Formats: sequence, C-alpha cells, structure tokens
Amino acid sequence: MHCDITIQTAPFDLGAEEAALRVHAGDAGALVAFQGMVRGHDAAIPLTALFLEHYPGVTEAEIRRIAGDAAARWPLTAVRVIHRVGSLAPGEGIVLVLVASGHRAAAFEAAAFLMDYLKTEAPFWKREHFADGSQRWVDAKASDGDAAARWA
Amino acid sequence: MHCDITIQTAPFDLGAEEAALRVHAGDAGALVAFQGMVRGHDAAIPLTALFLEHYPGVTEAEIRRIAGDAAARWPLTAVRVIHRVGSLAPGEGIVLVLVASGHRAAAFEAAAFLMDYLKTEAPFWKREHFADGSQRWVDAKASDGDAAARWA
Amino acid sequence: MSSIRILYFGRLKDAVGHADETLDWAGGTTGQLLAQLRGRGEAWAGALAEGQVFRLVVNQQIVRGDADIPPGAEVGILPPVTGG
Amino acid sequence: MSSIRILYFGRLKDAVGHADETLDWAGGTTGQLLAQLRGRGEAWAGALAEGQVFRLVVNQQIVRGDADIPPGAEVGILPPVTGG
Repeated sequence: MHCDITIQTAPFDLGAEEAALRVHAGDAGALVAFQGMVRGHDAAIPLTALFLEHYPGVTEAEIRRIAGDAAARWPLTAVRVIHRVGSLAPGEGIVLVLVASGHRAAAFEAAAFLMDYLKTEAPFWKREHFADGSQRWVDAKASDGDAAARWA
Repeated sequence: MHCDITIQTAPFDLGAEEAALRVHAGDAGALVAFQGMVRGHDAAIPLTALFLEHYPGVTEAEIRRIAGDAAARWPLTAVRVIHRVGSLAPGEGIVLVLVASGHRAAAFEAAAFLMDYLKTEAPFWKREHFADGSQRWVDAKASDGDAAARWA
Repeated sequence: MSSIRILYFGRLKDAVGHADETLDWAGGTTGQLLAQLRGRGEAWAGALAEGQVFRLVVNQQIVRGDADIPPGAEVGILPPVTGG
Repeated sequence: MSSIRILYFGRLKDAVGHADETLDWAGGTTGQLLAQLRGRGEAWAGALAEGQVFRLVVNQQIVRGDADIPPGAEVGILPPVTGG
C-alpha cells in the first residue's frame, strides 16, 4: 500500500492530492476523501483563528502507524493524510484524508477510522482565538472518544 | 440544503466540484467525497470500455428525492451528485458524491447512504466491453442490495 | 384508438429486440401490461420474468405494486440496476 | 550528572509555565517522574492531574503504563489531544 503522511503549515488542495494519489492507487474503483474545515461560528463569540501544534516526529510516526493498522484491516491501495499546524482562518482546511480501495465500503470505513484516530489519538492540540481577543485551548470532546471506541 | 444533481457524459473534476460546493456549504466543518472509477481488471478479460445508460428525467428526479431523504436524516448543508453516462474508459471517474455537514459522522454516513442508493436503486445500467470484442450487461450484485438494506 | 408508449432499458432492450414501442391500450394496470407482454411467447416471458423486471415507471413516476396505466401514458420497464 | 529533557504540549505549556525543561535524572519510571513533578506544589499537581495527562512519550515512542525513562531521554508530556 502507498502511504503518504504530511504535517504542514501550508494549505492543501483536494483536487491536486486526488490526482497525485490516483497515480499510486492502481486499479482501485473507490476513493473516499474527508476534508475538515475551521468553523467560524461554533462558539458564542466568532472565531478569528485556530492555532494548532503537534509533536514533530512523534505525530507523523503515529499517523503512519495507524495508517498501517487501517491497511491491515481493509484492502486499501493508497492512503494520503495531510494535517495542518500553525494559524488557520475560519473556512480553511485543517485535515485531509484520502483513501483508495477496490471496495467502496472499505474506503468509507478506513477514512472514518483514520479521522476518528486523528480526532482522538493523534498528538495535535488546538487553541481558539476569538474576535474579542480572548483565546483558549480546546477541550477534548467525549463524543470523539466514543467514535474511536467503535473500532476497538 | 443546497442540492445539485447532474447526469452527464463529460468527465468531472473533484477539485473544481469541491470548490463550487464550499460556496454553498456555509460554516460546515466536514466534507466527504466519494469518487468511483472504472476498473479495468475486474474480470478475466481486460475491460476496454464501460457503457452506461439512464432514464432521462426519471433518474435525476429519483436522485434528487433520495438526496432529500438524506437531508431529512442527517444535518447536511450541501449535496452534489454527478453520475456519468455514455462510454467510459478504465480509470475514468463514473460517479462523484460530495456531502458537506457540520458533523463528520453525518457527512460520512450520508455519502455512504447516497452511494448505496446509486448502486442499488438509481436507474442506471452498465454494459462492459472487453478486449476480445465481447460485451455484456452487468449483473446486479447481491452485496449492493445488502449494503442498501442497512439504511432501511 | 388509445395507446401507450413503452420504453425498455439496459439488457431488456436487447432481450425484447427494441428500445421502445407503441401499444394499443384501452386502460389497465402494470400487472395486466406485463401479463400481456409475457403472453407474446417464450422469449418475452423469459425477458420479462419476475427477477428480470426491477421497477415500472408510469409517466416518469416509479410505481409499486399493481399500478394504473392510463391511456396515453409513457411506461418504462426497468431491469435490475447497476449504477454507481 | 545525568538528566532528561521534558517537553510540554498544548495547554500543559501554559499550565506549567514553560514549553520544556532539563531535569536531573539518575533513572526511574514515568510514574516516578509524574510524582516528582506533581510534588512541586499545587499548581503542578493540578496541571498534571490524572485527567490532564493523556500520554507520555519516551524517546519519541508513546509508552503505556509505568514505563522506564533512561538517563538522557527526551520525555514528552501530552495533554488530551484535539486534532482533526
């Protein structure tokens, strides 16, 4: 299985990543993409920016490990994960997961599995910056832990 | 909910469709895309082309109806479906489903639901053309009916 | 005299030998239409056997059960679908 | 004398007041390290309370349970994660 993991500050482009992945996806009939975007109006005060940090080296290795777990579980031909760090504006993409497989159910499930992992286990931390100048580290959500528990 | 359904002979572009959808997706934090491609080596003899036909008017209306069902079931902000008809070469995209939502589980489930519908209920028929000159109408798969039954 | 227009799709087109036809029709149901077409002989009975017909469409609406076909209607006969 | 390097992430950086530190370390486990840091006072005990520490990383490897920290190690202390 082809597997490409990147943590970057730069924006990503779904169309370009899809084209790049298909070079490695072989005769896969199914491609599932998940793109997460910064929400500007989730809290009472509008968000002006989201700041993300990670643990360089460790975060990349952990995502690569979990992508290997996914490949052992579903018949995947290619996986691409991009996670952004640094300062992001509302509407910008935070995370992109692309999965190619010969089977659509496998592609859907593996993409959901990787996203649940990225939400609940991957070493990333978000800080919200609000229009009134305040900021806070985001609390981990119990619902994300529940989602990840589906795969245990 | 924004809903855009197209049946077309022309190729589609995931990146362009994602950009167009995001104009209508509001403050959605999650976007799931499914792209189906023509497989060239599913059978004993290599495939040279896939020919698809539909029931003009009826097929579009049925997909629009099922997208409405999905929007009643999950909190979606935008849905885009493109299904190609006519003659397609191996590797070409056949079907594109894009779903935007505030919640990633909703986006994943609605995209899988729409794909199951497109595979088992939407009026499309595929004919395979093989390298030895033979051709045949594709048989409906029992596994696709099982997938759709999940949502009943 | 009243008639209906019948459209065949996918493998049904090949099985019955044409994509569409116009049939004299004074009124009746989808069940009566299928029985009449199957009565044309073994080839038709086989082509339109239970597992070969997935849906019937009357005037662009998918119908369930034994639905009315008014004179002048367009009737689509759909084999099992294979989209996506 | 041997030491370890400790890295704090996310809200733990703010809670303990710095992103990293070097600590004298003759050897011991992750449990002993956490106990020692919590012993620095109420602010540290609160910052590093059970629910505030999600994972420990020793030399770039996530560890479970009470893992050994060799002298010279890099130790990451990770609060609950909020990626995606």
